[in-house]
Amino acid sequence: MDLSANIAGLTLKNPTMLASGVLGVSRASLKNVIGHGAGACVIKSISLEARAGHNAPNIITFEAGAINAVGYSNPGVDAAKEEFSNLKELGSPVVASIIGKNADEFAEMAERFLSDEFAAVEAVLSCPHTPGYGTLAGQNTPENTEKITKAIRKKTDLPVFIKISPDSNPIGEVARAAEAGGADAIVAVNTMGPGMVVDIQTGQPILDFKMGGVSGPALHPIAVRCIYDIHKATKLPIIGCGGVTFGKDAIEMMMVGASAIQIGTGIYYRGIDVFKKVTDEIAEFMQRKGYNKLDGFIGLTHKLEE
Amino acid sequence: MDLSANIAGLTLKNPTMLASGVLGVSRASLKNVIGHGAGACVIKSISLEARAGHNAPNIITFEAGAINAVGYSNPGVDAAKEEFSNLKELGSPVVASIIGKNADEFAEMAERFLSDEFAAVEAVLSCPHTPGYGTLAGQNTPENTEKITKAIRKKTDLPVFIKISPDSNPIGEVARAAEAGGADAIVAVNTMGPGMVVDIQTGQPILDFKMGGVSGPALHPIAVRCIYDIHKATKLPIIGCGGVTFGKDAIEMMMVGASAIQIGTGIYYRGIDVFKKVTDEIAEFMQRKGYNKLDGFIGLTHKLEE
Amino acid sequence: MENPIGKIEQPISLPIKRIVRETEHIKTFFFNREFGSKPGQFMIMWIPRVNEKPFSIAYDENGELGLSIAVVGPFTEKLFTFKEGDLVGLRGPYGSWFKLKPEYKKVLMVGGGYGTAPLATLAQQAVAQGTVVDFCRGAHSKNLLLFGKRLNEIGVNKITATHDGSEGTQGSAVNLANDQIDKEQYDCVYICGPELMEKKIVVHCAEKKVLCQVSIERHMKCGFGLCGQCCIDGSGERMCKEGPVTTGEYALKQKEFGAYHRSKSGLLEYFHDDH
Amino acid sequence: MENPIGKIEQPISLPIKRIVRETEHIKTFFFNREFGSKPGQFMIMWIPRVNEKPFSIAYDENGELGLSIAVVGPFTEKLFTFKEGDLVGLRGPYGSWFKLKPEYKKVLMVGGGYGTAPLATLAQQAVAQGTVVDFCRGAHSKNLLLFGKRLNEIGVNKITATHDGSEGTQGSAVNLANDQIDKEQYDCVYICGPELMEKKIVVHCAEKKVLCQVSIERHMKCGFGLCGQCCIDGSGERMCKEGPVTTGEYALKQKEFGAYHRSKSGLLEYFHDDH
Ligand SMILES: Cc1cc2nc3c(=O)[nH]c(=O)nc-3n(C[C@H](O)[C@H](O)[C@H](O)COP(=O)(O)OP(=O)(O)OC[C@H]3O[C@@H](n4cnc5c(N)ncnc54)[C@H](O)[C@@H]3O)c2cc1C
Ligand SMILES: Cc1cc2nc3c(=O)[nH]c(=O)nc-3n(C[C@H](O)[C@H](O)[C@H](O)COP(=O)(O)OP(=O)(O)OC[C@H]3O[C@@H](n4cnc5c(N)ncnc54)[C@H](O)[C@@H]3O)c2cc1C
Ligand SMILES: Cc1cc2nc3c(=O)[nH]c(=O)nc-3n(C[C@H](O)[C@H](O)[C@H](O)COP(=O)(O)O)c2cc1C
Ligand SMILES: Cc1cc2nc3c(=O)[nH]c(=O)nc-3n(C[C@H](O)[C@H](O)[C@H](O)COP(=O)(O)O)c2cc1C
Ligand code: FES
Ligand code: FES
Repeated sequence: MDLSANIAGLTLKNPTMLASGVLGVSRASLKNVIGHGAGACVIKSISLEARAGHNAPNIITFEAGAINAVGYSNPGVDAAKEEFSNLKELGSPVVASIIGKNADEFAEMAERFLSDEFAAVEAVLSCPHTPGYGTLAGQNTPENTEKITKAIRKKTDLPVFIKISPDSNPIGEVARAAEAGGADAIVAVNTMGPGMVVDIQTGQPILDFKMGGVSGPALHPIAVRCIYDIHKATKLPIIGCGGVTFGKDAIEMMMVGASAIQIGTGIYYRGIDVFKKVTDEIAEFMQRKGYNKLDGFIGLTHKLEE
Repeated sequence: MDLSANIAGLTLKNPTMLASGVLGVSRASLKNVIGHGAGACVIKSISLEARAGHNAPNIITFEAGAINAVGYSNPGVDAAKEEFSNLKELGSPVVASIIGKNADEFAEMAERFLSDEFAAVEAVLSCPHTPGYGTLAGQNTPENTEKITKAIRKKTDLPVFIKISPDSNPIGEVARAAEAGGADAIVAVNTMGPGMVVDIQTGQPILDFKMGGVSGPALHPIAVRCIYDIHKATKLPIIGCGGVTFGKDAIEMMMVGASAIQIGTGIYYRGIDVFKKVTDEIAEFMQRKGYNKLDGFIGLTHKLEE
Repeated sequence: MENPIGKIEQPISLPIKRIVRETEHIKTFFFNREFGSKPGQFMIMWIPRVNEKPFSIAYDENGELGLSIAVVGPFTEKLFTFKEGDLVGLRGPYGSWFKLKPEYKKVLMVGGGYGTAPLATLAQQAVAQGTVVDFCRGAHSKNLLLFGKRLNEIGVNKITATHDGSEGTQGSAVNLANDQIDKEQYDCVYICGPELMEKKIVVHCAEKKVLCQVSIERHMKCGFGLCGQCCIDGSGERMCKEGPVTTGEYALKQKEFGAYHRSKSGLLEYFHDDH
Repeated sequence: MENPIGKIEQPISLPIKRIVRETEHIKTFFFNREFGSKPGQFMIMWIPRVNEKPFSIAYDENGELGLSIAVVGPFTEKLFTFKEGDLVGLRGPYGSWFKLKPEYKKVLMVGGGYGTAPLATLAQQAVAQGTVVDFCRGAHSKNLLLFGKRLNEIGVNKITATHDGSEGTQGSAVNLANDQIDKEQYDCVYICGPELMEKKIVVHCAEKKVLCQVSIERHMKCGFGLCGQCCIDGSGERMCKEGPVTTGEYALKQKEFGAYHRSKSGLLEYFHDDH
């Protein structure tokens, strides 16, 4: 059985990827995640300057998922460039993740940070809880999406992935704007919301930033619908992200059009070997259904409509 | 201990209300819900003509909540007017819920349907899964919100509640538009998304409409943040709605500014007496903390910021 | 606090294992799975891009679920084109069930059409605990009678009425059942069939002060107790949760029992006596 | 498939029950609740609108949790203004713990600063199972030594070093501990304190082929195993999950152990020998 996934020229030994911002803060942590079965890794998002991020609590979990407001803590482009070296030795492709306050910053990030250490670059236009970035800076509109994508496209030959917000509306237009800007794939989706949890003993919002992006099971059906809509709107390959905990969640995303999937919060629920577990569950499903490769069911939901 | 809630002139014996579209299809079902402790009820939304709604599956539940695409099935204004009579006998206030394709239809609904049987009217501008209505018809923009609110305001003396979408962005502006249009309260929020769940055995989306609005625990932290934002933006009273399952969920909403709360999906998790259970849990909390009335903690989160 | 969150109810796609034609209009569909249901409960069956509909459980034993289904409209017509191996979605069991007490010596069951199915399982349990079961069935003619062989195997006393006299007494099941109630001493009467038939027997039981239980079918959109479409005028209770099986006493207090039900949109539809 | 979803981790707001001043810079905060932790595990404490920080568990018995906390910066300064009855949020326990085997005859524990706290609980368990415990503490002077009374009650052999000689041997705990390791036969050495101290003892144990366990503190933002801030160069493993307590053998394989750690932003900060 062939479990390999293809996205925009990348070949992954299996379709599970580490989502940005979860664990991937250092080369060593990527190696550890790859050792637990990840077909590829996205590093934690990097900005020009070092950022301490929001104070803690940065993450809480609730009945239906997790809420985080890490606030893009990262050591800045220069330290990160040192940190993320010799990545080819790690055994699975590593994707850079970059953020910027505007198209120029994204371009500068691409220029200063990217090298062929990385298999691709993911540009994040969609964080719902960091002032100056993502949806709080309006980066999720079709216009800004196209503009930022173009700016990055000019500065790199790596495949460019645009990571979009589930709160983009209509999401198909945002995906088409990325396509128009020269993107090679869409990552759908970032966290949604933001959401807020209040400690009723004190009346205080628990996250220090008060609100944060919602991930995990709560996000999953919305991510599936986003992928479904994006697949209708563009021909770009899609990397699904949002609430993948079990193999079935990954399979759903592939059926509505994803070529590969990312996992973040799933690590909380199933451990760091969630990559291996999800891959095994996909393999079991394929065995039972008689599929030899992922293409057998990628996009199936759309084919059934024809 | 005084558990009574006040919103826009209505007095409720407790702050729990039945959310629209759940159970409230007939006078008898309202009576049953009130018998299980609801401080008030909102009827299922009514349109001019009878609507059969979408085919089933209309509702599914998933790890983190429920997803529905009922499609506003209702018997139409004339049959509904007959159905919902002698409501004053029911022991708790009953709120009408109306939908329309545009401001004129909302006005016509208000004119033909409303009477002093009802304690208030809730106008729904926010369904994410019924073509021609709600967010699919753009009713959740500030402009349309103000226009529709004004149209209804002209036709009725009842308090007007505007029910808005968690996907409104920025939600404070939508609330302010409702205020400008003459609304007496905001109901925050309707379902989010839409979301989609696919049956991996067949590749088919389970809901017949394929996608539907997400409610329950998944929605709760987003609803809390929406209430928090609306409270900052307007002085209108707020009725919280979205994922109230336990007393703590209701208390959170009140701390960020809600004067009362609605429950829909909570009935699935805790039974039809969820109204009594949640009220009891609020009372327990007040006892422990020494609050005599809801006002002791309504808006507390904002007060702590001063 | 208990933590009820996390419950997931979605149809499970299962292949049809076996199809048995029972009568001209009724087939029983079997699946390779047991659901641990009680007689009178129902499943909800999904055919993707068609609809999702409730059906009483006819068999739930030996690793198999069986649903006896009459073809009446778009959903059931589609289902009747399905072959063994085709997938349908199933969720359940839902609702209340027929209650049988160990001390019952003799009971009457009255089944009309596919209503015979859940009663057959109930009869099986009754016979197993030593209760004598008179089982009354009615149909237009012999070839439309359901579960003859199954009921023989269970060991009930079959009492049959056909309109054309091709088997048993000529006439209606209602008259036959009510005669039985007059003649015999029943600890309980169980009724499942067309609502007007049910009502006449329930009324008769009430007059004769005989306990009875009845299944009340209402339009169901969810089975979760949320949509409210199955709420009955009177108590306002949900026939997918507090029903479908109720006591006769309860049924008679419901103003719409035997009078009308609600359509998909909620409009009232009155029952017509076409017997 | 197991269903792990639905796990909720949020701080629980609890009033401070009692505050005990241990030394000039260290107070122990007690709460009316037991958490069922193991020695070496930690809690995360939340002060609303200030921050959330990890602290080892000093006491978790008789219905009480106790955390011994040194004042070093904004969070701990704020906490030191708190009185009995003030609310703080707590979640945990998190992380790995010190492992004690029933067959251990004699062990050495080496605590520096608040690192003495988790080892005291471990010592209690060791003594209870009949293991002899030599407990080595070091500080600048007598009045900065932690848990003298507690350790006496537990019944360990206290071995003390102070830089000014005001109690025990004059000098550092490192030298004292390493001398003990040379002199005595220990089944295991447990070390918890400043990382450079830890490293020197772990290296000595390795040279002498004595088993040891050590607690490695890294910047922690979540304790859930998600943020990655606590991942250590070498294995890349998470010190909030696979750590903080590891074997000495493991620690020595981690390139950053005793060399550097990562700040809140992820920038490297090197340890400086200021002893
Ligand atoms: C608790 C319960 C148990 C049932 N058990 C059986 C059974 O064992 N065997 C069987 O053949 N049928 C059973 N039914 C009826 C079955 O649900 C309908 O025959 C079926 O839904 C018809 O669908 P259709 O599209 O083929 O026909 P349609 O043309 O859609 O409907 C025909 C008639 O079926 C009824 N019906 C339609 N949709 C529903 C619905 N969603 N819920 C309830 N009734 C509906 C209405 O009375 C309608 O007039 C049961 C119904 C209920 C509520
Ligand atoms: C597993 C573990 C157990 C600990 N046990 C104890 C204990 O029992 N008693 C005690 O007094 N302290 C303990 N600490 C250290 C404690 O977390 C810090 O002293 C505290 O976070 C300081 O916060 P501050 O705002 O007062 O000072 P800051 O000025 O913010 O920090 C002072 C120093 O504390 C450390 N620190 C700060 N934030 C963190 C963080 N989020 N995670 C880890 N280290 C941090 C850094 O080395 C920093 O230089 C432990 C740390 C870890 C990781
Ligand atoms: C703790 C945490 C930190 C995150 N940080 C980032 C980030 O730096 N950059 C980014 O693009 N996404 C970030 N995300 C979003 C995830 O990459 C992912 O899009 C989201 O969590 C949904 O996937 P999941 O449900 O599998 O977690 C973060 C998520 C979490 C939970
Ligand atoms: C089955 C179902 C039907 C609904 N129908 C309506 C409706 O007709 N009108 C409306 O305003 N909201 C409708 N809603 C939305 C609810 O009123 C409520 O806003 C939402 O479910 C969030 O609350 P909850 O999490 O407590 O369910 C419906 C929700 C559900 C689950
Ligand atoms: S079928 Fe929906 S409440 Fe009964
Ligand atoms: S503290 Fe976040 S992963 Fe360890």
